[in-house]
Amino acid sequence: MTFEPYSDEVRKLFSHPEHAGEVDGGVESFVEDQGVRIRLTMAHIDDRIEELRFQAWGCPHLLAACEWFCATCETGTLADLRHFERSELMQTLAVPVEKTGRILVLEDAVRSLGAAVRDTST
Amino acid sequence: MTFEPYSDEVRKLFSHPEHAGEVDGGVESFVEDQGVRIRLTMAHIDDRIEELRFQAWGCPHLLAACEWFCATCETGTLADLRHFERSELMQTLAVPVEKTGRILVLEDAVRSLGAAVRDTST
Amino acid sequence: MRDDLIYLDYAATTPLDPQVAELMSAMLKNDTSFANSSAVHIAGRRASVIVEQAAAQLARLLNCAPAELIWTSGATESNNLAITGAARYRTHRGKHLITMPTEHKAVADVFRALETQGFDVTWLSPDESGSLDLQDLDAAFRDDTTLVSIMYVNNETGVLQDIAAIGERCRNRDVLFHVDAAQGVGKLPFDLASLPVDLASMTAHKVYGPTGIGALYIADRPRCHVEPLYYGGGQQHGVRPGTLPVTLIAAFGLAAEIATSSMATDFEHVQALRERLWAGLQPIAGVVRNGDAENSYPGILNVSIDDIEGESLLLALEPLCVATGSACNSQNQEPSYVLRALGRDDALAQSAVRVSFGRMSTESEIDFAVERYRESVERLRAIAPGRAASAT
Amino acid sequence: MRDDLIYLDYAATTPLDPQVAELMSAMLKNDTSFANSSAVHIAGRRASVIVEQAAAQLARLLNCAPAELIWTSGATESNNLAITGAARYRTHRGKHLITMPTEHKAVADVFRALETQGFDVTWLSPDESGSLDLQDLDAAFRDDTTLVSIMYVNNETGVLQDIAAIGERCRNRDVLFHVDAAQGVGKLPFDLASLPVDLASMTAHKVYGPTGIGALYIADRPRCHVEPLYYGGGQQHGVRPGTLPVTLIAAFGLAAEIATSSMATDFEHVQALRERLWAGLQPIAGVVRNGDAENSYPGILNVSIDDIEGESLLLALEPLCVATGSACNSQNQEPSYVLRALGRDDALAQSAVRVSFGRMSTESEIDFAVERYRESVERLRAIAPGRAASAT
Ligand SMILES: Cc1ncc(COP(=O)(O)O)c(C=O)c1O
Ligand SMILES: Cc1ncc(COP(=O)(O)O)c(C=O)c1O
Repeated sequence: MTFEPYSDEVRKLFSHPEHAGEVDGGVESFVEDQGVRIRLTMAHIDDRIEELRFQAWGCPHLLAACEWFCATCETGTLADLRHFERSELMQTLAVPVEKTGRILVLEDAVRSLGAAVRDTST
Repeated sequence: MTFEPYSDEVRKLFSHPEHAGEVDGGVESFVEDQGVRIRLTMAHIDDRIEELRFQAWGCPHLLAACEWFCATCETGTLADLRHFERSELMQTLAVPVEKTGRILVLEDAVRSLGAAVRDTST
Repeated sequence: MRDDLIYLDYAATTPLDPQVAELMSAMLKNDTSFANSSAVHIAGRRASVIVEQAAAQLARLLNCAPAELIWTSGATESNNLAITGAARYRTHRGKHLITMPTEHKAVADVFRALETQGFDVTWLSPDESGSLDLQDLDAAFRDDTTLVSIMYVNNETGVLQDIAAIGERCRNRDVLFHVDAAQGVGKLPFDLASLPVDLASMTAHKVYGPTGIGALYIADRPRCHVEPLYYGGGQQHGVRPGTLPVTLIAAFGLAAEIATSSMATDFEHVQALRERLWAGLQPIAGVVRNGDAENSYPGILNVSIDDIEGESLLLALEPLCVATGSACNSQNQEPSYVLRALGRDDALAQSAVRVSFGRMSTESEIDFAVERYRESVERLRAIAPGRAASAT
Repeated sequence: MRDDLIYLDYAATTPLDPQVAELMSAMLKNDTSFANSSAVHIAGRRASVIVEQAAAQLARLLNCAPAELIWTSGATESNNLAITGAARYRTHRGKHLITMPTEHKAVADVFRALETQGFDVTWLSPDESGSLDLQDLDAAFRDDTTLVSIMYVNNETGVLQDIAAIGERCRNRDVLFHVDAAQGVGKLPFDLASLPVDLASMTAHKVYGPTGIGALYIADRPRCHVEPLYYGGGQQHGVRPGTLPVTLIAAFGLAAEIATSSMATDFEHVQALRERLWAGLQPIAGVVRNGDAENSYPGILNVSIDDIEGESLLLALEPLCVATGSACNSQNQEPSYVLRALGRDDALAQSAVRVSFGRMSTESEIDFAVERYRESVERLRAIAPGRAASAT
């Protein structure tokens, strides 16, 4: 009967998406699927991620997930992009299972960002 | 939906049945029908009713009706017994129609009392 | 109690517990608890938390899971939802149902309606004490039996049925067991974790909560299904839709919580009152007690009396508020079928008075009742003509 | 309002009128008004007088006879009782029914259930403004048509249907006409003495009364019959049994009385608020108004916006309490079928927000809503990537 659709974490990230925006001239990925859109842009120096930003159109869980991803991986390494997995994110943000599809779009966008790095660096 | 089963008149007569009892050595009638019992006793001098009493077993409407009858006809004449009609009583006491059967038992008792007078006086 | 009447009709409906009244008053003045508990916005979510808390409170009283409870408008609706809903859901397995004629009308009339819809109902009569004979039950089961409905506490006499034994027999045969527990919940132990019960009906206004809110327990293990009685916005998994009455639900929850902690004290209290009442009435000539003295809930005492007309007795008893027949339908003056089933003749059934009391009842109210009953009987007997009176 | 939220979801459920809250509080603390209104004793009779007064109050609002009103638990139950009850009662005459897909689920889902029970339902789609085309209705009637159900005020858009014209067409063909008037009663004139309506559903919590109490109008002239949804102690002529919730009924009665006298003022008030709201929202790029501006109840404004995700918009709008989709079932995130029927595409239907307000709403709440809506749209647009963004 009860219905509390958003965890505190989701609310916080949704209200203060500090990584919303774009990195001018960075590598980027864009995915549109499942009725949502995500654009990621990144500046990196060698293996180290310097700046990570997102733009997204979708439900609060998706927006919070994008923010969480950027906040978590910024200052990390490119390997973090490859190792990115939705399970920790879904648990931390308490994303309901029926929204897994949208979170998979984020996974796609992250992979696609990793691929973009390889494309630009080769 | 509303349900006020007893008129004020019925309540008053039921609570203070001043004519409940019997007249020692008077003429009497007894009727048992419709699941109720009524006994009327009366003292009269010629045509004038001197004392009229009832005993009854039945619902509040019946008891009140008996009291009303006695109070009304006492100090009247024997002709009043013949002319007794339930309609005035039922209206004054607001007796619901579904109780007509029981009031008819009172009518019978009254008639039977009239007959008893004729029997004793002839 | 307002001093112009003495309320002794707790089996019909109980006064509100003062704490429940206070909670409701506070909620009525609070600006947000009124909201629609299925709305996603803040007010809606607050309301949904209140509903969940209430479900937890009621679940604690019954020792079941909150998710096993469906809110309804009262025990009448719960009974109908349980019986019609389960019978219809199970028609592929059979259309034979078992109940008793001494059930409340909100059960008996449902079965009567189902009889007109192609269901076959076996009506098991009680023994003289009002109890179901378990051997009768054993003999009644058929291969196509799908549901048994037997009440916990009888509303007219307080007589108890052996829910555990009946339930076990149903379980063994994979037959669903519904219990109308309206008169028992919150007053006597009713532990759904251990009782083999699939469906149980209850209503807040019999346990010091408000009228207009009830619940239906639908067991999850083994999982029981019912067809809805009606359709709408999908609330409560569509089993019973409609905007939830949050204030009423919170009140029921609190009433359940209070009952959980005060059940033992309440029980002792009504037991003492019933002894006092019976001690006062028993000496009156011709008084008969209806229902088993031992195997019954002590908040109800039902007495008949020889040769006193019931309706006049009731009016003479004013300002006592007591019931004749089935108090839930006192406008109907036909002699109680429950008392007839106990072997009372028309006259005794018709003079039956049910005195019922509870948490707020006092010794002086009971004493007043005794006094008033004696006087009334005396007065009516004085007015009555003897049966042997000579006719003209 | 508690200042941590702004409640603008009056179409889902209204706050209690303070006078109604006060009456209820007083009754909750009064020792006798709780009683069973069908009990013959003093307390019961007092309760029955309260019930009768409330029926008279509601009857005055509707200009009908008190005896034409049946108390239910809400409009969901009333709709089911009316539609299923009348359809079943009339099966000897036919099994064809007519309604619209834009009805509330508590109507549409009833018809869907009836479709599985051998009834044939014609679903008439509205025109772009949301109205029923009367020629479509004329064309839909068949010899075996027994019932038409069309709502008065749409709960999502506020759009009105022409009840008088629809009813006249039904009367001419001896077809029953049911109106789900839940959103209209007490807010707009609804005069049952002059409207050719046979059955009308309403619920107290949409008109500043409590949740958990509703009513069904069943016309007496010409006399209309319904089969009960469920069975029990014979209360309300057996049409809808169960112990009557006296306090709730009294509250509904008072809410109706207040509505009778304040309807005109309330109307002007919400009309001014809607104008103010629309004046504030209209300048936002991409805003679309859902539902006819003229032919609608002004306590509801439903707006969609280009390229904003609905769920995020709703969360961004907090602490505004407004609704998306059908607020009665907001947990369901599917795009509103009502807006789809008005020709809105998925994206516009999905971003629809229903702002609804009433007697207690203030200009400053509306201004807050406008401000918040602007900011939210701006913020979400700023975060969104352009559609034309180049993929890697
Ligand atoms: C045993 C029993 N079942 C069901 C009911 C019906 O409850 P409600 O009137 O709350 O629907 C009652 C009392 O009215 C009852 O005593
Ligand atoms: C038009 C309409 N009909 C019926 C209902 C159902 O009313 P209730 O939830 O009181 O049963 C609602 C609101 O919920 C409504 O807006």
